[in-house]
Amino acid sequence: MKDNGKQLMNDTRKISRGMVFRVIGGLCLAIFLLSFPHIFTSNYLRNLAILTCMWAIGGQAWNVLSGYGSRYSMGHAIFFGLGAYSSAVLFTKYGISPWIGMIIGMLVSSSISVIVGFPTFKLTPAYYGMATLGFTFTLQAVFLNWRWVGDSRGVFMPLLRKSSILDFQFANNKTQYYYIVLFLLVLSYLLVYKVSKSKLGFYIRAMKEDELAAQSLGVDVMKNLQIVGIISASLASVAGTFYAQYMLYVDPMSVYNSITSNNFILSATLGGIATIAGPLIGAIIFIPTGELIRGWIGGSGKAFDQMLWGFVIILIAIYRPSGILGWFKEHAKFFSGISKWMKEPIVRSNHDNSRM
Amino acid sequence: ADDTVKIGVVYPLSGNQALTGFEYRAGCELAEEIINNEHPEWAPLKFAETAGIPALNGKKIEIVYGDSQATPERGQNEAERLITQEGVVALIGAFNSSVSTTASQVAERYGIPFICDSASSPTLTSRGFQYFFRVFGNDAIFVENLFTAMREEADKDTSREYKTVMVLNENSLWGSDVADIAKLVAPKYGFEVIDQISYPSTTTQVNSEVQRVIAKDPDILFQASYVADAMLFMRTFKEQKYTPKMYVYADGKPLNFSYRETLGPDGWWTVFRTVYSKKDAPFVKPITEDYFAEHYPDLKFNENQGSVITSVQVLVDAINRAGTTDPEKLREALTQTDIKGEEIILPFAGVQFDETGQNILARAIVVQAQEDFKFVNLWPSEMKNGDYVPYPSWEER
Amino acid sequence: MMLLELKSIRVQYSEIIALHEVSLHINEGELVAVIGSNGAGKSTMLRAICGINRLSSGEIWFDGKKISSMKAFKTVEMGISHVPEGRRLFPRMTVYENLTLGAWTKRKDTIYIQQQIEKVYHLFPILKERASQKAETLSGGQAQQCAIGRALMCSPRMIMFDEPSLGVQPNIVARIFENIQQINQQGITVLLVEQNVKRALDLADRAYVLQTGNIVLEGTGTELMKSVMVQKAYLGI
Amino acid sequence: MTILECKHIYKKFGGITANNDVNISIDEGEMVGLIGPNGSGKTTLFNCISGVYKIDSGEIIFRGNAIQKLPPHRRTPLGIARTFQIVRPFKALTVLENVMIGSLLKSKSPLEAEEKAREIIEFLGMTKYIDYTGAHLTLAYKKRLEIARALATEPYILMLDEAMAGLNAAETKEAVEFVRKINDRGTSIILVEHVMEVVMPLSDRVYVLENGKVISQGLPSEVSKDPLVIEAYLGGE
Amino acid sequence: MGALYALVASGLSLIQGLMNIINFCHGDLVTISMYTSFLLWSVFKMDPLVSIPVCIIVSTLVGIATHKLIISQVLRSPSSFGQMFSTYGLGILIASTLQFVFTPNYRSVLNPFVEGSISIGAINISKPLLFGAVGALLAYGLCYWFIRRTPEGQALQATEQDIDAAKMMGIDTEKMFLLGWTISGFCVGTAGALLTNFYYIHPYVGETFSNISFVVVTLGGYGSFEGSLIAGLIVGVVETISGYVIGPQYKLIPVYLTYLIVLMFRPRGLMGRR
Ligand SMILES: Nc1ncnc2c1ncn2[C@@H]1O[C@H](COP(=O)(O)OP(=O)(O)OP(=O)(O)O)[C@@H](O)[C@H]1O
Ligand SMILES: Nc1ncnc2c1ncn2[C@@H]1O[C@H](COP(=O)(O)OP(=O)(O)OP(=O)(O)O)[C@@H](O)[C@H]1O
Ligand SMILES: CC(C)C[C@H](N)C(=O)O
Ligand SMILES: [Mg+2]
Ligand SMILES: [Mg+2]
Repeated sequence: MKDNGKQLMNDTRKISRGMVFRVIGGLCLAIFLLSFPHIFTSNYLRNLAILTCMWAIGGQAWNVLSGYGSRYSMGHAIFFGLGAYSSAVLFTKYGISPWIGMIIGMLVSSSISVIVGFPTFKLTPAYYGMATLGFTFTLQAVFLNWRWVGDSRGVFMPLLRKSSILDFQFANNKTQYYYIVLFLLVLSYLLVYKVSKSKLGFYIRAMKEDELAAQSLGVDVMKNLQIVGIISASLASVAGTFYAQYMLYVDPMSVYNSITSNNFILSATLGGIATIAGPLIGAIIFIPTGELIRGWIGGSGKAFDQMLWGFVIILIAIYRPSGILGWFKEHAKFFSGISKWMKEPIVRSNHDNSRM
Repeated sequence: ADDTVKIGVVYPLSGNQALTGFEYRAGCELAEEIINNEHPEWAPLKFAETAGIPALNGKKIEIVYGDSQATPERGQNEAERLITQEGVVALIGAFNSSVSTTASQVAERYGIPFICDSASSPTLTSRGFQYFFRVFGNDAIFVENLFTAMREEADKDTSREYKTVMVLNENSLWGSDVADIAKLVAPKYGFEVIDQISYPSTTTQVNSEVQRVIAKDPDILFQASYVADAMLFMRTFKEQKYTPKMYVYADGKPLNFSYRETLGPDGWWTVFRTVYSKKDAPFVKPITEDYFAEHYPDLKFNENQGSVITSVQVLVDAINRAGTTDPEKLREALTQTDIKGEEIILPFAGVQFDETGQNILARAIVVQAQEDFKFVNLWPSEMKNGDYVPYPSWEER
Repeated sequence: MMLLELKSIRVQYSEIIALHEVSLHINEGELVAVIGSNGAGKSTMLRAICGINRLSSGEIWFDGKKISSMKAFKTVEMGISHVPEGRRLFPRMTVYENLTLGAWTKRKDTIYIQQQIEKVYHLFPILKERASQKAETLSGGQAQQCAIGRALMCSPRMIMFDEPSLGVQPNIVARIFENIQQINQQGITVLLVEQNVKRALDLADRAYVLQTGNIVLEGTGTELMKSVMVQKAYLGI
Repeated sequence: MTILECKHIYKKFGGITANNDVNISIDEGEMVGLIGPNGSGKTTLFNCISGVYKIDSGEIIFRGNAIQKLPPHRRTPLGIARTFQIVRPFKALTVLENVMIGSLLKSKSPLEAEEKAREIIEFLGMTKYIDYTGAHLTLAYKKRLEIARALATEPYILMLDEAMAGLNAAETKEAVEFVRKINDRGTSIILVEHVMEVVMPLSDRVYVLENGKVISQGLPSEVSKDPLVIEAYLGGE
Repeated sequence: MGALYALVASGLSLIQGLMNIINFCHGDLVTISMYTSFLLWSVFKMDPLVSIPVCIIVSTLVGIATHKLIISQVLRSPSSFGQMFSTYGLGILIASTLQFVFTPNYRSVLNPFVEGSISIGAINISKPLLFGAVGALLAYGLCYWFIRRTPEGQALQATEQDIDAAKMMGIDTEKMFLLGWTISGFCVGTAGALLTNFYYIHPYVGETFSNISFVVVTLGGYGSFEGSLIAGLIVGVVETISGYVIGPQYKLIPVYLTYLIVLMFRPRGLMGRR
């Protein structure tokens, strides 16, 4: 009993110190993110930041289902594409505000998620992965031939000359795009944070380990998977809507492909799966590195940049397979404060066990 | 401060269209050579005799490359980088119409001229952009040119009857546009489009497409394909021993090095359009055969180099007239572009932009690849240098 | 003659030390039992011997050869067989296939395999009955029998049992112990880890007591049975 | 009052009838032992009751309601909990989190669940391991974790499938104690064990299965004398 | 074509099952094999059919090197994401290296030994395709026999199911991994050489086959060797038939539709296991 009390006290002290770090760390990050476009006035960097945030949202979307949850999606491009198309088509055809398009995109994505999930959630994760991958190509084939959504030509959105929040367009001003994507990012991360701490969050992590055992403890596996699937699809769809409105152009070949999905996966895995900050950190490293490598030595037509990029990915895989956050966790002593903040508060184990 | 004028280009330099990007890159290097160094032997090619940009005291140009990997997102990103990081005065590119869409939109936002040297989708000039100039023709123009030529040849060839057309197109933006326009204009030239097949260019087998063509047996096969799939089709046609009465490509397939190497005689006798053909201009042979062959043994000079060189010339000409690289003045100067046909390597009547930014003097040359890939111009009449040979069946070869 | 010798071996799972400094030896033909409470490190020790778990320090010698840095499959070739904790059958293979794989090191000799399988069937008749059932659908005790059978397939020099009676019905438990004894009498060295301490000590020539990663006691079976500490901690007397 | 009643349960796997007209009933607060040879259908019966398997025919009445049609996750909230013979801990989750998955079922918030979980963990004497992840426990503690998890769902009836196997006599004693304590709190328990030292003293009544059929039932003392049971299961000792 | 799909997919299925990872660079191994075949043709005028053994050796070696240099490094980590990550990176590396070495030009073998077509009645069947199909089926049969009928095949499956237990049986699991890559290399090498007979080669051609393989593997059932064959054939046949019946532009849709329908009713794939 005595022992216990001491431990509890110890715990509270640790937590409160962790809290301090968390607050400080959080504040620093917040200030940095908020002031980014003012520190870096180069529009190219802002553009990179915007794309990074966009992929980070997608990475988080993937992370909910495939990092925390147990269904390894290889085709989140499906939802990304549906989000992009929903807003683009509604906006160009009916002048409906992309914000509404975003919501409709989320609805469409969610329904597709439910439909795809219905048969495949029952099976092992690999099946879901393969199914979503196959579905990506299916959608690609369908959209390539579907006249109403612009078939292979894609959807061109008009370039409006004046900024308007309602129309999701900002003439020549990256800052506003940045804040919007940041807002969406924060929103999605808050959502996932909430989820990870909720009953649902616990359940999906348990289901990831052992579905039968979870079921025997009263967890409705299908229902929970579907809910997570919906959340995940919606988030990916939001990233897609942003993509469409930012590029002002969508076409089937470039949204419904495995590169899109892989960007999500790689962001999340590089940062550290099943962590809140992971996808963002992964995207911050992954997306700009890819762009910078291409910017520096690309363009020769000799594919040096791609060779280097492939090489970098392999090195990361070999030396940091558990993700950046995993590395932090391994060196927890030095980073105890930081890692406290990164881990969920309830997990106090130092054992990283991120097997899927 | 800078001692060069930077020009940004965006091409698919890696990824599965890297080959094309490669060809454009060669064109860019050639363009730099033409502008920056004195090549009196290449006169009257514009800016060949002078070194650098005359109005800027011989300031040299420098081309900065961006790799789109043929994806719109990368294209957008590269445009952004070239403009804000590299400080280019204008962009040229971007081969794929989809990439051109997003890249030109970035340029438009920044008020930087975008010179389109290669993407041919008509949609691009219908967006009301002010900084978008297409030196290249668009598919509407090209398809009309092709059909005009087809009509003429069909009328001349009394041995056969040419009535029906079948359109075979890859299903990305370019192929679909071409197909739509073809269906639209065919009746005007007295042809009937009996069927259209579109297919994904990454397809691994085209047997069913070919079977369908055989079933419909059109007089004229009108095909818009990328290189790999075009080769696949030709091989499959050969296997199935099928020939139409006339085989037309909507672009310059037989000019492609791989195409010629791979298909050899099987690729002869096809009709295609190009915007490059050996003109009688004095500089053509020295550049395309002597200089180019020496520096790029792997490649053959074709319309891709031609159009990028011309685009660079157009841009430099505008800078030269404006006397500055200020984007607004540059735009102004570009709208007033008036370059004569003999000053450029492309066989256009010249370069003049209409209010949408389309070069109204762009046109195609319709060519037939004859024996040993001897290219015989069929149209326009002032360039005609040979007669059309009806497409022979496989047994006749 | 000493067949197996552990020289102060240490085994870690990342930061957790499962075995601190364990030294023990087994003579040729002996039946040695290792007892210890949960988490003492018994299974870890067996896994270390057959090369599945790596040592952080110390050495293992078998038959005059150092085996501590050998790959697991080599130790099997040297004649160490292992009935692992949790059975570890190949779930999507039939009982028959599982048994054949047990004789992997002698895979060329089909006649031998057939004979050996017959022996195992004789020992555990249920296995013959279920020869073509997939291992994952066996009941717990059936699976245990299959695992033992599989380990016998390669006629090993030494066989290590990790709690062979776990989940097996009482009359078969008796048979298993009888069998272990028989195996031992045939000259095969046996290393037995068992929670059924009384039975194990009855059977064993010698025994060790393992406690939180350390050997704390060693002696003949009867000696240990009389030890107060063993009585208290393991026999619950 | 009867809390669970199984009527004429049939369950077939291909040619094997794992449960063949099984009838059993458990009263509120009762502790019932279920024994039988390996493969006699005990685990299968648990799986039928908890809903992992759909029964071929028969009826399962729990507190007056037929539940045989409900999926497993709908049965647990009614108050049926079970452990798995082959343990299935959530490997990457800590002991606390493992138990919380159970306690979340009847809690409004994770916080409340955490509190309940801590209580149960202490009750089962696992506080020392509260931060261990499931993968890092030894088998016996994994089994105890299974009990903790099941208990956390606040069941009326707890089905323990060899939850005390793999313990030595002293540990078994301890385990028997807390199982009894659980029972004393009013939870009915069905107990599957092959260790008679556990089943007999604990159980109020015992059922014996063989080949999917109930061959004997009654007080522990009666059953252990039943020649049928001795023949099929206990063996002549 | 279907048979070739099946062959490529079987290799993928095997490796994925064995390593329990999703292998992103499988298609690129096909590309390597195709380039090998091309290189032999252009330097030694060796016909693609003749170069099959060399292609097998090369793709096997590349597979083994992949395993030794990369996968086995990554296998030690607790997370299987590292493995997928590395195969993805490797795919990029291979494709771009090939682009560097061979330039992005489309290549193809001219005048191969099997060329043209044979006519049966009104139908002309392409000889290279026919050869491809027969060759692929033979190669598949060989693999099948090996995996299902030899002790080594059994050991391979055992390793797939429980690697530690396999070690305890005295199976050299490291060798088994290499064996797995070898078989996969055999499939891929053969397929690549057969493809070279009629298909063009460029650095990114592998992607096409990679994508189809994923579909085939799922359709057939993850981890089922037999399933890959059937699914590969189905994909090939459906693709061709629907090309005739409802128009070539839509030919992929029925393929995917079949796939989705199978998924709905037999979510485990045609012959999948749990
Ligand atoms: N895979 C693993 N990862 C980390 N720690 C482990 C692992 N396996 C065992 N351990 C730890 O090593 C120690 C020894 O475990 P081991 O399984 O060898 O004990 P044991 O004596 O066999 O116990 P039991 O009687 O329960 O089988 C324990 O503290 C356990 O928590
Ligand atoms: N999924 C299944 N498919 C086929 N047969 C099965 C399946 N599950 C169990 N069986 C068979 O049903 C019978 C009953 O098995 P069960 O697991 O219920 O036995 P048990 O009484 O729990 O035995 P033990 O004491 O060994 O755990 C066994 O013969 C077993 O092989
Ligand atoms: C083949 C080319 C003419 C294609 C065209 N440049 C396009 O729009 O993509
Ligand atoms: Mg143990
Ligand atoms: Mg059982």
